[in-house]
Amino acid sequence: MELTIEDTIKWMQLTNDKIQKNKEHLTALDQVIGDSDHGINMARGFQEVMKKLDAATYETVSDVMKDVAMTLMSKVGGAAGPLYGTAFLKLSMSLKDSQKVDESSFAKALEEAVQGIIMRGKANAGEKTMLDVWIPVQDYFSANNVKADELETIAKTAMEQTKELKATKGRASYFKDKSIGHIDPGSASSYYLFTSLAEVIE
Amino acid sequence: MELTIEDTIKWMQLTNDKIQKNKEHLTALDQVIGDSDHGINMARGFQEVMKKLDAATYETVSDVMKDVAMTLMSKVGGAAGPLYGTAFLKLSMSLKDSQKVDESSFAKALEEAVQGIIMRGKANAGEKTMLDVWIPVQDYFSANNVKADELETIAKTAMEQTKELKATKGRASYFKDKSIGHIDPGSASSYYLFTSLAEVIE
Amino acid sequence: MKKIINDPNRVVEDMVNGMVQAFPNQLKRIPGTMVISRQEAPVKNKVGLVSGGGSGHEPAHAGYVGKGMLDAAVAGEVFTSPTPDQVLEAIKAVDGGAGVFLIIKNYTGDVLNFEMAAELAEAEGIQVEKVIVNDDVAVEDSDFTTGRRGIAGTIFVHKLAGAKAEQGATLQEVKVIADKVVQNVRSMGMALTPCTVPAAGKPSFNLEENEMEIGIGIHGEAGIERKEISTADEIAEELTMKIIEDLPYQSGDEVAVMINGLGSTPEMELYIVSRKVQEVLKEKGIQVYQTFVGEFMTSLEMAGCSVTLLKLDNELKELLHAESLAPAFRV
Amino acid sequence: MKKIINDPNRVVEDMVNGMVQAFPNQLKRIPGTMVISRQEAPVKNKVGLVSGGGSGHEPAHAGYVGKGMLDAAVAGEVFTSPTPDQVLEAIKAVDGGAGVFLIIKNYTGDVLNFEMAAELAEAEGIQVEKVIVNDDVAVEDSDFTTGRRGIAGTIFVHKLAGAKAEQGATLQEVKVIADKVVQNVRSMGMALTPCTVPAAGKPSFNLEENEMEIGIGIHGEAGIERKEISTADEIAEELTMKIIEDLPYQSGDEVAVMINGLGSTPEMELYIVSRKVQEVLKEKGIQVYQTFVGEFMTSLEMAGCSVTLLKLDNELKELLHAESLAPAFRV
Ligand SMILES: Nc1ncnc2c1ncn2[C@@H]1O[C@H](COP(=O)(O)OP(=O)(O)O)[C@@H](O)[C@H]1O
Ligand SMILES: Nc1ncnc2c1ncn2[C@@H]1O[C@H](COP(=O)(O)OP(=O)(O)O)[C@@H](O)[C@H]1O
Ligand SMILES: [Mg+2]
Ligand SMILES: [Mg+2]
Ligand SMILES: [Mg+2]
Ligand SMILES: [Mg+2]
Repeated sequence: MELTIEDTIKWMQLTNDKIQKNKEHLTALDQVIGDSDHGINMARGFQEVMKKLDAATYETVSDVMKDVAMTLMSKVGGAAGPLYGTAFLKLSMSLKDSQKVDESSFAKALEEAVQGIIMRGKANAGEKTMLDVWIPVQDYFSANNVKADELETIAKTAMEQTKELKATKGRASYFKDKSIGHIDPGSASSYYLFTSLAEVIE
Repeated sequence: MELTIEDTIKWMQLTNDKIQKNKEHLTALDQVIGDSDHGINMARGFQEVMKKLDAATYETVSDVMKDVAMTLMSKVGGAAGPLYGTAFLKLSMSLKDSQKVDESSFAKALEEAVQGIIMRGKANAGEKTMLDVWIPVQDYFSANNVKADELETIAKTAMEQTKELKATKGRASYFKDKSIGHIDPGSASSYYLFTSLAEVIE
Repeated sequence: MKKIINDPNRVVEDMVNGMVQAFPNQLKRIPGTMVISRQEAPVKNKVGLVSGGGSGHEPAHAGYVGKGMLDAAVAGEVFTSPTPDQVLEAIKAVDGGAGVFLIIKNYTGDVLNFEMAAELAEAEGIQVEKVIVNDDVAVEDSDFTTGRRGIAGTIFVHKLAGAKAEQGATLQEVKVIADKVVQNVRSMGMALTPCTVPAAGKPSFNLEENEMEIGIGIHGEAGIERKEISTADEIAEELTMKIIEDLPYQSGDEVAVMINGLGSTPEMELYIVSRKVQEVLKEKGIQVYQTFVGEFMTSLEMAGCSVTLLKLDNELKELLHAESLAPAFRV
Repeated sequence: MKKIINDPNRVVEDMVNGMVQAFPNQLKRIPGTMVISRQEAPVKNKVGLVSGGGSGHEPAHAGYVGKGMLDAAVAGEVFTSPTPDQVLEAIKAVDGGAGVFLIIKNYTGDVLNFEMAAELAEAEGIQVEKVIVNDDVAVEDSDFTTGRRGIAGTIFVHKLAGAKAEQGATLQEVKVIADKVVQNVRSMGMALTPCTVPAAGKPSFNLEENEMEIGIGIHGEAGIERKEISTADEIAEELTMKIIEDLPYQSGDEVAVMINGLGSTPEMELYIVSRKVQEVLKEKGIQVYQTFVGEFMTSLEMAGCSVTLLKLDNELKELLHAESLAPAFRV
């Protein structure tokens, strides 16, 4: 894979499309084990991301990602906002000044993004958070030649497997055992992010 | 007709029975053009009346009626309380010291009771209030040899005819034209009072 | 019916106890009655202020008992005016020798019961005066009808007449202020949902999922119009305009504004309404002197709100500012 | 969904405008932000107090902005923590040179966003300290979980830390008081009905007609138990006992009590609950120093209530009594 500035913008575009289309689905997931706002939050945030990207011109992939980071940080709110914001900030920092990103740099950047989420949110794998999608995706990037269809499958499976988990971090943790059996909303939005990435690198 | 102390107590007894039995019906009538409390108010009041009468012994019909008046006055509340209270107070005053009441004294007393309700509530015939039962009943007492079945019919017809009226006094008046088509709750409770009287004099 | 209660027939008893126990230094219950009075009642040589009515409108009226407002409040059963003997007890409890002033909302039941109590008190040698509050512009004002209902504007009567009495005014002087407030206060409400009298167990009326009722009374009595829910701005404008049209205003006139929640409307929505009310007043050149937003005169758990405007002059402004220690209205 | 609003996506904007317009002498909006601050902010040499969180909990938090309590409140979207840039604006707006103190309810979102704002502020040379309020005993307290939620007890933190700051205390001294309040305050809530986030349009959860949920969070997060509605007395006893058991009490200990309505519970019912809470405390030999009954930390139009106990010593008592001019908490 390779990620140009246009690819990155396209990635955000596709992510936004999916999030807007599935806004109510994400909110419905958050209704069951949260507070009914994840779709609203993500839709608001990514809409602003697209506004921002549409209005600017970029010289580097990292600048695109920095704007994504800052916009998500200041428009999403809730738990998801600072976590997605941190992730994109780490991507941007790791890829600093690159105009084109190759697979290994991206894998490295993704690792730092995951570390950022962990550092910020103090959760880890298996706690039924977005990390349960981010970590498997990152593992896949570190260990393999990335293929679009495999990436899509891994992200999707990871999201679906959050169903089986019991939440111990975030708002869903208050539901204890009752959180089992439902997909984690943040994992669902993360799936939209990575399936969009798969489409871009296809 | 003739009304002894026992008759009077029996009258209240029968009235109480009917009001307790139809408590929800009276409240339902008041739900449509009022504030959903007439059955509750009357049931509370007449239950207290019976407690009072059961615990006392009486030398005169007027003393029974005075206790009924004072109890209704202090236990019913709302618009109905002072109006029923006033009516019974007037009955009691008009029949002062009688141990046995004949028809013409009762007719006279009833006239004063109606005047009392009018004076207190400032309503008159045709305004869709309890007066629309009290006045026809009183007219019947003034003009006729009272027969139980006729009394019952007159009270019932009067109550039913309040359906056609538009309320211009009391809480139902806020419903203006929408008050038409529904029986006035206070007329319904007054019907229970007079149909019980009919049973007593039968 | 979903309610946090013990027994539908004991709600008023439990509530009255709860209130006096919550504010033991300020409030007391007159034993054997449903009357809540100030702890220090009767206040010698001060006109005593008594209000009350059916329960279910909390904090009205016991929440307004305290220095600077009422001396006592009488709690009837839910939506049912208290009886004359109860009102009489309140009058006796607050009579400090300067007479007692009754603040009555204009409902047949309240008027009848309070008037009978006044007669009984006068028979016992207590001087009594009264005002009948009829601020609800949703109802036609006519001598041939029951007239307008008393709703949230009543709180301003409590406040200003209470402040006047606290200054040591005579019974007549208190009445002059109360009358002046009544002449200058207008309100109108609207509802989205009904409420349920505990002992009745069923909602007092029905509104469709897309319906609201404009001009509704605080016991769910019919309003002006039942129609499709509109925006907060449209609602605020409709209520405010109806009030303004009822009492002539000149540009520059000053008002106190009360945005009152009827029970289950989130404060968020009250502020959204308040925003538009201020805008409408500004357009009309009416100056807002002070705004009150919250639950002042409720209707159990009804969803909805009312808007109240009180036209002010310097005398009323000063009384509005005076100290009040009533639990529900601290100034 | 029946709400008095203009646009589900504009409720916070409209509300924030409505609030500052309602109290123009006391509150102002920091332009371009969702921050409401005191009119006189920043107060020179006073520690600035900032709180906030998702909207939908009104009067929390902007209702507590005023002399003696907060200097600013940040309003997030409904049930959504505000973003770091917004919190940063609040911090900057209230920094009078003595540092800024953040009062954060313990939710992942609030903690993350406020902490990031604190980092940004420190990078700009502003001294920042914070307290994380976690008074909800319905949630297990463990380092391996998100920990307990912050609910109505937060208001006592606003009040007492606010009073301390008003006295001219240093940032550290304010923190000591806030920590002390957090150590001594416990709450628990219950609900009868869900609430609806305006932009979601659907209730956030379901409860059967005969069901209640004990221990529920103020965003509708799961509680301890879902069961058949019991009496007010049983509910009051269950909530109070759970709180008392969590923090050891000795006979004679004094507490402040807060009976908080979640949105659509009539005040009548809150007093019925309060009555029993007082009874339980009396039985346990715990003295009630002061009681607060009303809506302090709501959850849109959820029906239900919470009970909060704050164990007091002389220092906390004095701070509880100190003047407050915040619109929703006047002392
Ligand atoms: N500590 C955490 N670490 C990583 N992700 C988290 C954490 N807490 C919550 N999340 C993610 O955030 C999502 C919830 O986001 P959102 O609903 O927008 O925020 P909130 O819970 O504040 O309402 C969860 O589904 C979960 O994936
Ligand atoms: N002015 C009046 N004169 C005579 N009867 C009246 C008057 N106003 C109301 N009523 C009667 O009182 C009844 C209502 O009683 P109730 O529901 O107990 O009191 P409230 O209207 O105060 O809730 C009405 O149905 C009507 O018959
Ligand atoms: Mg959420
Ligand atoms: Mg009635
Ligand atoms: Mg009534
Ligand atoms: Mg949220």
